This record gives sequence, structure tokens and C-alpha cells, in this order.
Amino acid sequence: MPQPQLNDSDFEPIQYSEYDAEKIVGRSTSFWKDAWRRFRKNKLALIGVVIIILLGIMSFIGSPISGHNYSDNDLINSNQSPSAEHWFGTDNLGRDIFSRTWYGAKISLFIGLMAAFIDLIIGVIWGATAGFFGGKIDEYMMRIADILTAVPYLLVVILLMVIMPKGLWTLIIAMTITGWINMARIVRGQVMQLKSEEYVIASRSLGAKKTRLMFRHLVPNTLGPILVTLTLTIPTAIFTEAFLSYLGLGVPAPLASWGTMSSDALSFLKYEPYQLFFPAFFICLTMLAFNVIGDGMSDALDPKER
Amino acid sequence: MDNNRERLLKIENLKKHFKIDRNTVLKAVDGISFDIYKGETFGLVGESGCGKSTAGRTILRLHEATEGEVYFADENVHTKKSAKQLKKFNRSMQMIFQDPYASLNPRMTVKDIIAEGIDIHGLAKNKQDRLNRINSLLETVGLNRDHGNRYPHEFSGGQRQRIGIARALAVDPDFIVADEPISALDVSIQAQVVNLLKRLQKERGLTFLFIAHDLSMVKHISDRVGVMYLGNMAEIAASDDLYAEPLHPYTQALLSAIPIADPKVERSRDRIIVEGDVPSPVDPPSGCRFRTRCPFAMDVCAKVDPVFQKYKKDHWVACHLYDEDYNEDYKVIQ
Amino acid sequence: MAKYLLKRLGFILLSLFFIVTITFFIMKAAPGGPFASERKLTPAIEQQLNEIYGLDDPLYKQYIDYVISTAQLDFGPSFKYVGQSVNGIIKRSFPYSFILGMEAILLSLSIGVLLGVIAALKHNKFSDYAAMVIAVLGISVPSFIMATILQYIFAIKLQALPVAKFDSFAHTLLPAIALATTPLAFIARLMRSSMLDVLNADYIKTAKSKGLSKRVVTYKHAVRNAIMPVVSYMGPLVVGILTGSFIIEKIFAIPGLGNEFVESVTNRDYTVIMGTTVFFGALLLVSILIVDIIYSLIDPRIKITGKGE
Amino acid sequence: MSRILEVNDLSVSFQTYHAEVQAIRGVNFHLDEKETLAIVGESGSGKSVTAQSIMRLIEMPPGEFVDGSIMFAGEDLTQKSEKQMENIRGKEISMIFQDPMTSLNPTMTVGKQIAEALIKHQHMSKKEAHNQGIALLKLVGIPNPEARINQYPHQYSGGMRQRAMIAIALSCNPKILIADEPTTALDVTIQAQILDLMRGLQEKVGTAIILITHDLGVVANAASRVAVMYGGKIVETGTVDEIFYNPKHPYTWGLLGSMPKLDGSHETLQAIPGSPPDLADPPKGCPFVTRCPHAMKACKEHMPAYTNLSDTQKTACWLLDERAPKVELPESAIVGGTTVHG
Repeated sequence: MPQPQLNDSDFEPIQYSEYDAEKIVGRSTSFWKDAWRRFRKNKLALIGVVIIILLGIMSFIGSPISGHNYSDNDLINSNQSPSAEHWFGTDNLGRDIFSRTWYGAKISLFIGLMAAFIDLIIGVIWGATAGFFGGKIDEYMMRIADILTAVPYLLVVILLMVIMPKGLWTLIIAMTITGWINMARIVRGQVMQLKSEEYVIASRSLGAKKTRLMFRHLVPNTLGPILVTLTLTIPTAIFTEAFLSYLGLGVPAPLASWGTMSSDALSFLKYEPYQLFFPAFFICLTMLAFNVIGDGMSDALDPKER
Repeated sequence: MDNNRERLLKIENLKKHFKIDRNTVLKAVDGISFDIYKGETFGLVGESGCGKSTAGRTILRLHEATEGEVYFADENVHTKKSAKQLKKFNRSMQMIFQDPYASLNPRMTVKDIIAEGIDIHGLAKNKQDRLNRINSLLETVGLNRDHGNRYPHEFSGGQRQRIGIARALAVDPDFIVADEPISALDVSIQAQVVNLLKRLQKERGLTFLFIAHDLSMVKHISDRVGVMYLGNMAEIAASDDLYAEPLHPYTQALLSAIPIADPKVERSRDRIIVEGDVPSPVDPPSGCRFRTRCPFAMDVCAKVDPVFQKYKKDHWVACHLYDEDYNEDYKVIQ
Repeated sequence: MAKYLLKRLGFILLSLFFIVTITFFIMKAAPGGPFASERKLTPAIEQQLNEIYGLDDPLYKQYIDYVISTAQLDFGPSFKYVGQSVNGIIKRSFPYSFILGMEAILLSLSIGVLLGVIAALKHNKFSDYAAMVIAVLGISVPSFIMATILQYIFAIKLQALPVAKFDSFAHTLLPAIALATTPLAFIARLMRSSMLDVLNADYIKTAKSKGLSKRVVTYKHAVRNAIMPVVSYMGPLVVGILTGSFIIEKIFAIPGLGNEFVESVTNRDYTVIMGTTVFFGALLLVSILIVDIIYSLIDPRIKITGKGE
Repeated sequence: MSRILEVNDLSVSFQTYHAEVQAIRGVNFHLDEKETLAIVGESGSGKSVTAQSIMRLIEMPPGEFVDGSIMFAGEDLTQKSEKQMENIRGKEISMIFQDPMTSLNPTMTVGKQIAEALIKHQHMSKKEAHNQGIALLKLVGIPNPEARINQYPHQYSGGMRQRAMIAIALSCNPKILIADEPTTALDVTIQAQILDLMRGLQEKVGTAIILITHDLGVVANAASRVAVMYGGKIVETGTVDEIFYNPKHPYTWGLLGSMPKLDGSHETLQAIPGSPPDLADPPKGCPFVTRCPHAMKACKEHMPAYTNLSDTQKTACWLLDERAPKVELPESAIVGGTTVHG
């Protein structure tokens, strides 16, 4: 190593204040700010967000700008390929597919969001209660959940759709009746784990009440996994709706969803594939968007590098 | 140590058993008794799984005791109490934790973490008072007020540990359980934290229960030391006395096992190396817990639990070797 | 071991009892009542139903009778098809579903694990991204859309494979692929993240520091440990394949149990709905038990006696 | 004594999400036959990276050899292909890790894990490897090795697992054993057993050991030479006696001063203030400058060169420059004069 040229003044001692040794450089960032910064760096997830926002906007303005009503029959112009008049073509009753697609978007997104929201409410309450109190309460609550999951989810939904009057809310209720269990399990697991974290014990040793433990410590720290689960519940709900509609158990006419549209288009697959293409494409696109958002969120909220 | 010292805590035959499943009970702490005097540091040492942390938490009533009593200033901690009385205990007895990364809520600012006790007990008159208290606590532990608005992940391990200390100090406690507060830290940082604890003790007249597995640090900081093995107390003595004249074979082995940062001493030392591993606390050996690894084990050790008895002033031991009924009659079986 | 199995069996029976109870009362609550003649029944069937379920009996008696006959593995006659018993329908249609399901399970497991391993080994390289794009697409394309796409491309446009029915191995290809897509994608992601975890584990460093080749380290040490989460996913996988078969069998006109179930739902053939539900429930519970046993065989740390040495 | 390993100017960096972390920056040391070299430093000082670089266990990318060489048996290990390294790992150089709980494969019997190296390097048959495995387990003091060899790691205690790891590492009589914090995760009594075992085996087998640790007690117990690392650099190196009784670097003083004395004094410990440097943005000069009580202007800007204090002791500190103020060894850092029981 070459020796640098130094003069005597370089050997004067320097003094550091205590402050220097404790100095922290950089701006202070909260966990959420940090997570948001990581999320923003994930281009795919951002594209997912943009897609969902566009779909949301189109579900409101799509039908009006097409100049057609989603339910108007026009038998003379049935089964038309996409054209300047009918951007996505028409179906076997001559209804404008463009207009129907965006109406379907509204229904499908509503079902997806609503089902996920109800799952969230029930799941968090159930899971947090079981995890927080533990012991016998936990055992019974989780046993109930175990038994409910012994019947496959779709089977339960189908059974319920059989006996309940058809309708949008029926569908949502059927989907949420066992749909919350997954969320409950995740929340319970988180709460159980957090309960024995040292910072929770510290709070207990300071004499914190249960409500404080719950809302200051447990809830903020489970929010991440809850959000991720929530984003991944939405595509499941959208899929379930489409699946049921495809089986003829979905929303009743004249309501249109992407699922019913795909189901209707099936008989014309050989000659009019575009009729299936549009609803199927948007189902896939929506599920894709929610999935990449979910992935992006779980990466952003779990800073363990992948 | 003077004679008119005042007893702050009295722990009597404390037991904490955890039920693992229907047929298995883990006897983490199995009947320990000792006193802690006002203003002293009582060190509690032992290897992992010996129950020292469980003992600390049970004393604070973070676990319900299976059996036994804890008296704090002559009041029983473990009898049923009103919420108000419990709150009073929470204010006078605090805890410092082992893992500087797990002991601070990552979603809260340092300010709110430190103020948690102030908020719970309503100690601040107003917002300004709360802030003043936080700032003075930050300064007490060698941090500055700008740090209050930051989040725990921005701090180093040693800094985090000091934040944890500030949190405990916020309620102005008399007694602090320090549960392995330095074992996760680097050597140079350990000294920072130990010095801080000693300074605080002097300034505020605190009493510490200092739990650790590092005997050299425990000796440095403690006035008296208790050695635990498999849920039992093997020996209690004034710290210098314990190091000068360890009585229990386990204490001897433990002391002899610590490597000393002095090569000449290391070269000339004769070690007692105990064979084998610590048995499971689920199924501990009969009689003396240490007999399966003890070089002086006698027949009686398997049959009779040794009594924890006074050997001389401030020096207690649970070992048949110091039992006049036995040590002459039974020959060493090894 | 025996004690453990007995305990698990007990839980299975308890769960089945709940399933039977729940389905019974759900069907009871169906509009018009399950056993009231919603459609025109032949007098013979009506007679038979009355005999078996005692439809004139009070509800609790009907329920007890149903539980007893179910316990004797008798699901009664079909509402819709004269002279056919639910047991007969299950016996006839289940083999189709079984073969299809097995094919789909094998397909999703083998390709899913392979994709996951490749992605993890080529972490953050092209193959990783390619495998994960396939996986995300696989999760985003619902099975019924996949089925239709496959039908359209391979059967209608290319005419390479039969469009429907179940007559030969070639017939099973498209439905099996459609059925396997989503679980395959899921397994690939699961395997990838588990593999990445394992590759960072200390014992992989130990294996490398012994001088073992990359191939040996990967296959003998990493994959075996990384596959654990995939094994525990087997339970949900069976469910996915099972319920996926409802729609896939319908699209491909395969006379399997899933198709029968959907038919029975559209026909409101209550006894068949109830019978198949209980059968599916039993199937699922037993497969989960088998998965747990397999798990304990692969992972020496899990002793299914529930106790250590 | 002949030199078997020589590390010259080794620099290793990691590309992370945020920045390039310069984990080690120009590390120089050597290892002689049959000696034990301890590398001491706190977490993040680069000691583990150094160890894993020698074994070439660092994933590249994100890791990268920026500069330097690792000479072993006349050849540079940084230039070896992965295939060539396979024939060195386990056979010529082997390694044991900090946490015995996680460093054995949980789904493979201990016997099979020992046999792997024997089959690969000694070309033994499965049967021979099995028998040799029993002999090795006996050698490292595991009771009842015939039964133990067919057990899985979870059936072993922590101390036994570390013994099994040592058996694996020594199975092919390597020239160098790298022990990365081998006793940190163990209890004191078990730690003493393992140190004792390693010393005994070293005499028997004649392996040179690189002992990575942060515990000066372990160093005093086991090492013949010491290299003190700080901020990715070796700041001082010498024989164990030179480092403990004649340390010249303020960081070494700080380390020694942070240790409680066993002579009964309850004096305040001499803590090192502040925290270690951020290696994503390392200081230009001496890495210790921000925490050094004797820091000078030169320290900020220029990394000091090594001053040879003896044939064996080298220290990189500006205080050793003749123009610098004379600083005495602080009292807190004086080792010795203690009476110890045991």
C-alpha cells in the first residue's frame, strides 16, 4: 500500500461528541412507507393496480359510451362479429357485447370485493378471538372451522345455491359462508405467534389492558398478512362466481356477469369464438391483476429478500 | 453487604409447570426459594432450559405460578388482585428483554414505545409533559430527542436495547427483571448496556434480577448470584464468594468451563469437563437433578432430594456432599 | 401409531356425521322440501321413497333414518332416474373421475415440482421468470376457460385430439390438462419458494462444504426437504381436482361423478346430491389422512404417534 | 512450519437491493501447518464472509470477488472452477458452522451424511463408509455409535450434533478446518466439551484450524495466532500472547476493555461507544475512526498501512506513526494478574 503524504497537522486528535456516535443517517421511514416504496418498485404489481383501476372506471362508463344498453335485444343483428357499431360484436340475442362486458365487470368486481370484504370481517373476528384467548375457546372455534372445511368450498356453495332463491346476494352469502375460514386461520396463526413476541409481553408487563394489546400491538402487526390474503381472496371469489355462472347457478338473467356471458357463448364456440373471448379474457385479466398485486404486496410487506 | 439490608422480594417454593399434552408436564421451575434485597443485583445463571427465564417471568406474574409465593415488599403478588392493585405491581416491577429485535413493536415510533407505560398509567399531565418525559428518558439512556420519531428498525442492536430500558424506566419501577439483556449483543456493545444498567441502579436505587448465561458478566454486575440447574436452585452466594469458593459440583463445572480471556491462565488451567448433556426437564432425574453428570455422584443422590441449606453466611447450597448425614457414610460411586 | 389412526378415524366419522346432518337439513330447507314431490314422480318411486324415508314421519324420525341408512352406506334411490340407486350411480361414474383425477394429480405434481425446482435453481434468471410467468398465468386462467381454449385449439382447429367423451387415453388428455393447470401453477410457486428457503439453509452449506456436486446437493439434500410443503398441499390438491371435475367433466361430456353431481343439481335430484356430497366429504377426509401419513414417512421429525422417542 | 494458506488483498462485495456492500476490503493473512488461527471481530466485521470465501461457499451473484487471491497448495482458489472446488471441499479444506441445530440435513440419517464425503473423496463402498462412520462417531466421543449412526439429527442433542459435524468435517483428514463460531450456539459446559474435543483431534489429526469467533475467551483458550477484524479489514494480527499482552490497536484495546475482569473488580467496563460502520458506505480511512478515542485527522482520510511490530505482529494504526501522539495501553485493556478458580 503506498503511504500517503501527511504532515504534522494530520496527527492532531479529533473529538467526537456523543451525538456523533449515535447518529442515524437517512430520513425516518415507517414500516408502511417502506413497504409502499418496495411495492412501487414492483412494476408488474403497479400494472396490476392500473388494470384494476381501469376496469373499475370502465365498469361505470363502458356501457354509456358504447351507445347500447346491455340488455337490449336486437335479433336482426344477432351473432355479429366485432365492428364499428358493436365494438366487441353481438351475442345470439343481438345484445351488444361491449356494453355487456362492462356491465359484467361491475357485477363480477362487486361480487369479488363484497365476498372478500365479508370474509375479512368474519375471518378476522373469528381468528383473532380464537388466537387471542387460546385454550378451550380456541380449540372449539378451530374445531368448528375444521369441520366446515371438511366439505369442499365449491360443494358448499353449490349446495347453498340449490336451496336459496337466485340472486346476487344469495351468491355472495353462499360464497362467504365457509369462505372466511382461510382468513380466520391466517389471522389466528399470526395472533398466536405475535402473542408471545417480546414486545407484547413488554406491554403486558407494563399493565396494558387486552384492548390495548389487541389494537396497539396485534392488529397493526397482522395487517400485512391480512391485506395479502384479502387481495388473494378477491380473484378466488371472481373465479367462483364465474364457475357457478358457467354451471348455470350464478346470477340470474337479466343480470350479466362475465361467467354467464362465457357460459352463454359456449354453444357458439365453433363459429363465434369472439363471444367467449371477451368475457374469458377479462376474467383472466382481472384474476391476473389481483394475483400480481397480491404477490407484490406479500413481497413488499415481507422484506425478507426473495 | 451490610446486615440491616431490607428485603424487597421474597420468592418461596416457586413452581411453574407447563402442560405439553395430556401426559407430559414440563417442570420449567420446580420449587425455588430466594430473597432479593433492596438496591442489589441478584444474578440468576444456568444453561438454556434450566428455567431461569421462566422464573423471571413468573415472578412478574407474566405466567401464573403453579405453586409457591412471591412477596413484593411483603405483599403477595400471586394472590388474586383487583385490576388497580395489579396495575400498581406493574408499575413497580418491570422487565428488560433479551432480543433487541423482537422486543420493540416494529409499527410504533420509539416515542410511542417509550411512552407506553406513561399512557397506560396516565402519568403525563398533558401532551407537553408526555413529550418532556420521553425526551428525558431518551437522554437518560444516551439517545437524543430526534430519535423519538424514528422506528425501531432504524436502530442498531445496542440502541434498541437502550430503548427497551427507557420503556421500562418510564413507569419509575423499583425492581427490574433483566432477562438476558446482553446475550444477543456484540462484546463492545454488551459493555455499553451493562454500564448503563449499573449507572441507572446507582442513580435511581433500582433493584435488579439479572438473568444470564454468561457467568463473567453476571459476576461483574451482581452482588449475589443464584445458580439454577433443571428448574432447581443449586447454589446461592455473594458473587465474589461464589467465584472464590463454589460449593456445588455444577457451579464448579460451570465456572471451570468459562474460557477466560487470558491465554496464560487458559494454558495453566485444569478444567472440570462435565460429560453428557442436560437431561430433559420433562423427565428429570430422581433425587439430585445433576447426579447424572456429577463427578461426585453418590448412591444417596439418586434417592433423596438434597435440601437447600445454609453453608455459611450468604452461601446456600443443595448438595449431599455438604450434608453431614451422608458425606461420610456413602462412598463416591465413580 | 394405531392410537393415532384411531383418533383420526374418529375425527373423520365425526366430520362425516356433521356433513350428513348439514346436508340433510339444507336439503330439507330447499324450496318445496326435498322429499316432497317437486317433480312428477312415478308412483313406484313415490312408494319407495315413502318406505325408505318415511316421508310422512316427523322430521326427527326421517333424520335418524337417514343417518342410519347412511351409516350402512346406503344412500337410497335416485329421485330422477327410475330404478337407479345413488350407490349405483357412484359406482358407475366414480371410476371415470378417479382415472381423470389421478392423471391430473400426477401431471400437476410432476410438472409443478419440476418448474419450481428449475425456477429456484435459476433464481432471478430467465428460466425463473419464464417459469413464474407460466405459473401466474396458470393461476389466473380458470380451469373452465382453459378447457374451452384447449378444446378450441386442439379439437376444433387442429383436430388433433377428440373434443369430448371418454373412450381412450387420448380422450383424457385435454380434460386432465385443463384440470391440472391451476394446481400445477400453484405447486410450481410453492416449490420455488420452498426450494429457495432450503437452498439458503445451513445444511445445504454443509453438504456443499463436503465437496458434493451441485447435482447431488440439489437432488439428495434440497429437493427432498423442499418438497414437504408440496406434500402438505396434497389435501387441498385433491379438493381442487375433485371440485374442478364438476365443470371439466361437464365441458368434456365425461360421465364421471362430478358430471353426475352437476346433473343432479340441475335436476334437483336431492338424494343424489346428498349422497355424492357425503361421498366427496369422505373421500377428502381419507385423502387428507393419507397425505398426513405420507408426510410422516418422508419427514423423520414427525412421529405420528404424536410423541418423541 | 510451512505455510498452507495465504490470503492476499481479498475483497468481496455483495450486490444488494439498495447498494453494494463491501463485506471485506483487502484482507491479508496466512495459515501455517497445524496451527490455530483465530479471526475475531463483532458481527458484520466480515469474519464469516472471509471463511466462506475460502470455501467458495458464497453465492455469486450476489457476491463477487472484487480483488485478491486465496493461495492454497500453490494455486489460487478464487480462480478454480466449481468442479475443481468440489475436490478440495471436504477433502483438503472442510468447515463446521455456528448452529448445529440447522447445519445437518433433517431428513437424512447422520450415518448417511458422514458417508457422503467418504464415498466421494475416499471412494469407499457404502459398507466401508458406514463402518468408518461408526469409527468417526466414536472418535468424536458419541456414546453407542453403532446405534447412533442410524439416527436422524433431531434425535441428537445440540452438543452431539456439533460432534457429528466435526466427524463429517474431519472424515477425510483435511489440511484445514474452518470453524465458524463452533461454540456460540452451545451452552458453556457443552462449549468446553467441544473446544476440548477440537484441541484433542487437532493433535491427533494434525489439521490446521481457522477459528472464527467473537469470544476472546475462546480465542485465549484455543488459538495460537489471532487476526482482529473490524469493518471488513484486519486491523491487527499477531500471536495470541502478542494480541492479549501487547495489543497496539485501539479496537483491540476496546475489545479487551469491554470484557469483565474476573479479579473481583466491579469497576465500570470500558465500553466502545457507538456502532460499527455501515459497509454499504464504508469510511474512507480507518474503519474504526468513528469510535476511536484517539482518532486523528489522518485517520478520517487515509487507511493506515501495517506496521510490523515483530516477526509475527502487524498493526494498522496511525498511532504507530512517529509523528502521532504517544498513547499508552489503557489500564482496562491490561490482561493478566488475575487469580482464577478452576
